[in-house]
Amino acid sequence: MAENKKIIYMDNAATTAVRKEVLDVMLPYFSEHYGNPSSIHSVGRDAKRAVEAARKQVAAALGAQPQEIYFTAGGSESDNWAIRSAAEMLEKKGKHIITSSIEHHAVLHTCEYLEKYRGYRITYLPVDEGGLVNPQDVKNAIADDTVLISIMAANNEIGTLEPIAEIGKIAKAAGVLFHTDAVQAVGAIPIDVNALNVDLLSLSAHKFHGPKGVGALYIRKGVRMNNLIFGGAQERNLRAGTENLASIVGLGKAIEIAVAELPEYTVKLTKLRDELINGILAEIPDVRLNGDHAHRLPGNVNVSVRYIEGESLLMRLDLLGVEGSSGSACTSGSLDPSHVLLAIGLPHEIAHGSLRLSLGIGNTEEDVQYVLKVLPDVVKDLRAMSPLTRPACFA
Amino acid sequence: MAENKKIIYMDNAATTAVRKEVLDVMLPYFSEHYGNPSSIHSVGRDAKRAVEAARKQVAAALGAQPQEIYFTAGGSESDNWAIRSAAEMLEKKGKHIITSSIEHHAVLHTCEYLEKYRGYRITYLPVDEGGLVNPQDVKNAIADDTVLISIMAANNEIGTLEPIAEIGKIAKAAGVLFHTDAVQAVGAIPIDVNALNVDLLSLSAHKFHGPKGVGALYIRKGVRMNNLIFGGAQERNLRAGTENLASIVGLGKAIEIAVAELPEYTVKLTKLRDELINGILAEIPDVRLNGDHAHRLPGNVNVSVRYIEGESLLMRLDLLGVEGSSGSACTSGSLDPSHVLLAIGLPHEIAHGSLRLSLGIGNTEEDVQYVLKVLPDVVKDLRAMSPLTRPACFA
Amino acid sequence: MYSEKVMDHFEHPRNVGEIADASGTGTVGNARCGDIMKMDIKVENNIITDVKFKTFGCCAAVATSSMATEMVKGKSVEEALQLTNKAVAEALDGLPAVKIHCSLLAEEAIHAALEDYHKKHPQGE
Amino acid sequence: MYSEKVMDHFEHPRNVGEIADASGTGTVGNARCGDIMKMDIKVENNIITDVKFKTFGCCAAVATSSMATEMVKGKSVEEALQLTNKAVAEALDGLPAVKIHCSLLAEEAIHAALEDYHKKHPQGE
Ligand SMILES: Cc1ncc(COP(=O)(O)O)c(C=O)c1O
Ligand SMILES: Cc1ncc(COP(=O)(O)O)c(C=O)c1O
Repeated sequence: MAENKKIIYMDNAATTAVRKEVLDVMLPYFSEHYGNPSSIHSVGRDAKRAVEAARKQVAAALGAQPQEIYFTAGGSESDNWAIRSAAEMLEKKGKHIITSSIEHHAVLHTCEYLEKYRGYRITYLPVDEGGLVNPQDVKNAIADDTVLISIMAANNEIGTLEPIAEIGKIAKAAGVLFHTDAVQAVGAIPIDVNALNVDLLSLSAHKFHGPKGVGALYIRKGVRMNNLIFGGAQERNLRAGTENLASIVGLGKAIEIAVAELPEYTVKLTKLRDELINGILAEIPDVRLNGDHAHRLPGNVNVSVRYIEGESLLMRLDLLGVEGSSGSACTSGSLDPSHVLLAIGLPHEIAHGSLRLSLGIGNTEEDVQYVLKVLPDVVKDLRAMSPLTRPACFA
Repeated sequence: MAENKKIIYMDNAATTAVRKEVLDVMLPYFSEHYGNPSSIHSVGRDAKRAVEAARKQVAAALGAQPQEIYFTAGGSESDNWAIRSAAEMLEKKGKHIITSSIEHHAVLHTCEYLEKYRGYRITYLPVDEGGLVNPQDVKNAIADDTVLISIMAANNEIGTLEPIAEIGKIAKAAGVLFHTDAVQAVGAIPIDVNALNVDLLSLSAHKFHGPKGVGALYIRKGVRMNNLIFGGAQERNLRAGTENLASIVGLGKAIEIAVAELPEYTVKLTKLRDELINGILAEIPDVRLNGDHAHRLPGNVNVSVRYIEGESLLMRLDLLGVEGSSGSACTSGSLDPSHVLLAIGLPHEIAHGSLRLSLGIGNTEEDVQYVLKVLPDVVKDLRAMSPLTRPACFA
Repeated sequence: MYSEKVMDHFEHPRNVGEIADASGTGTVGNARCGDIMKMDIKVENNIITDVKFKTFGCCAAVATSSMATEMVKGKSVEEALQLTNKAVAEALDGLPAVKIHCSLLAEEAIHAALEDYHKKHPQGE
Repeated sequence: MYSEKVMDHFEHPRNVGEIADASGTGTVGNARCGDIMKMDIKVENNIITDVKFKTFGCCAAVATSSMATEMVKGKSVEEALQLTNKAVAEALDGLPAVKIHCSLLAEEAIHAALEDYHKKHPQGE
């Protein structure tokens, strides 16, 4: 169980390994071509060219124009920036924002800040038992003072793909800005900002085999923004700070590869995913699949295993070399389990027993078979230790 | 003049090359130990340990406690966060901030935002002809509603070291929070947050041979802060976003080395700096040194060369393989030259002709000699092309 | 984050199970909060001769349950009542700050089992 | 950021200097804004036979000065008056957006020199 055990990494929704091709293009930008892109001498111009080349790669991946891409320090910053700035620039029009109850905390906590400190009114739309937002609910929620709709493209916990295209159409017809947190979607499903009628889109490199700590915000031409970070004239004066050169280069390469490989990726991961889901449901009693099955990220498996607690489950798997994650309260240090699992209607006690296995390009058929081999025993073991039983627990 | 020319990089105040020892410790954190520090499985715990080790290195370098160090995406974010959040948390006490007229734009533009959008009153203290803030001015500016003093430790353009210890004492006596932008100071002069009575301190790794796009904010224990970036529970709930793992590891190593080498660095760079300054002043007529000579960063040379314009000067040097920077308007895309040079009293026409050569650990005696060899001719050449002459220009 | 002792007790929990003719049983916590601990004790001549637990909860909950059973086994009822969550956490070489609340359950479960024992055996047997 | 043509004219500016017996001289811009351009022209039989410039300014200012002198040399006064900043910028294979204002100075300097020539030579010589 110790030193040389094989690691089966199934936590790709948390973060991914930087791919070799990506690291290779990044390396020269640390110690050789290390210029500040704002410097006008040759060393600086080299760096500037690299940043602009990456901007083109990101734009191409999203069907956007290069000047609509702004580099940030990751998905959280992009979300914060989009929501705070869009809201601030439209304060005179109104102070109402529509979002969903299953957004990432980067969206939810920003909305809560605006609610608490800045007098905004936030509508948190409910979702159905699969985690889907109903576009009609979005439409109904739009009021005269609505300045922004923010609905994620794909949920990070249960993998549900939201009806972004429909919501985009509704937002456009109503003349309301539309932001989507596409941190889990980019590199996993096709994204075209124009087809989707998206005005603002957040992405983060480390979710598709780029480096951590770098992301981007797509800002449709014409959308007025303020800075979240003030200072130098970088990023067309809208996001200050010396550019994260090597990481930006890595982001460009990573998104280029991810989009190129998307068809292959989708087929491979969907197959592994469904094998894993079906295997778990077949082998283990009292397990439910969380998230919509039809509208689902290719790599996402999320199940609730009754009578046992998620952290214990994932730590047992960890001891066997299988790395997953859980919506259990105990993994977050709070007492409540994941807000997403509660929002799809799971009782607390079931939500606590959830397990997410998020597949990535590194996973194989053998990995899936291994998990299907060990998981039932782990569950049996933990259930034997559990004071809960079928009738007792779910009163 | 073309392909294989040697590059003499003297723009270390803009950014520095990542040192080999730093890149070496970063490398494993891209594709091998790539975990998300928030994941509780073994891959995540590995990552977490690396982040906490780096936090200790940063704390040790500043005389701080590890839990007082918060990682950010760089100097600009740290400055923005410190000022906006400190201000927001003390809004009930008052809305007055004291800063100086020679701060970095990350500080100035944040203050201007608070002034314009949030009803703050900002005092921009003047500086003397050397760029020094007078501590007495700080003291006099403190009012009942003063919530923050933000004065930089070292100026990025003219290298002036501000009397931070005195200002810290005054701030402490008055019970006002004290932030210092130490982006240029860390790794270049000794810094101890307790000796200096600093409550908040910004730093950025790429100024001392760490990677770009990562920095830290020191927040003294007990100082109440809000988030600039909301979301996950990273950085003790105060700065969301998956940690920039490899870069944080690099920051830790870079600051550790920089502080260890400080005595050696200081001696070496001060010598090179003074040789360069004295050589320039001796060889070229109508040149002035900008910034205080006695209180000056070891690596900073900043001169104004009359009758010629800075961008031309630095592009000529670039063609000869010497990389510097300028406070000329033309390097920033605005019409006004550097606000720092204007604040120390230079007329526009002289400020336009400024040249900054910022030395670093890579520079040698030969570099300095080379610059002293080529610079006089470049100046002569450009002056021959200039319509300005001694009497005509400075009316 | 967890000490080796915690992981050892998590991986190899001691005294898992139930006691058919328990002298006392305590159940604390609730599934809503993600932690339930049930403890059975067997008391003979005022000495806890056997103890078993079942736990629904995180690593820390499992490990503290396991450690607590080891710590009370062989003790007198009075000694067992002295057991604090702090002592359990210390015996495990510490717990992460966010997990301290789990160690409370172990203390509570033992107290609840002893209380149940006292209720059922008002005269001490 | 700068085209090769711009860098070529910056590194090897054409027609730098002054004309002792210039037919006309124009000086535009000011040092406060970081750009001054002075242009001397020699006109013979309505043809610009010689032109020299001096410039205080950035790369773009130097390159546009140099290019503009090349473009008007040998032209008639009327043709020279047609020279636009756009044509100068195009001849340099473009300029960065923030530098377009520099190319204005070249056009203005030529116009100023020609105006001076006209003032000094009301009858065309
Ligand atoms: C004094 C000072 N403050 C802040 C910054 C901003 O740091 P960064 O570019 O890492 O955001 C810089 C450098 O660019 C600086 O020199
Ligand atoms: C849906 C979603 N939004 C935002 C984020 C935040 O991205 P980052 O960690 O790069 O800041 C994440 C991942 O952490 C995510 O899954």
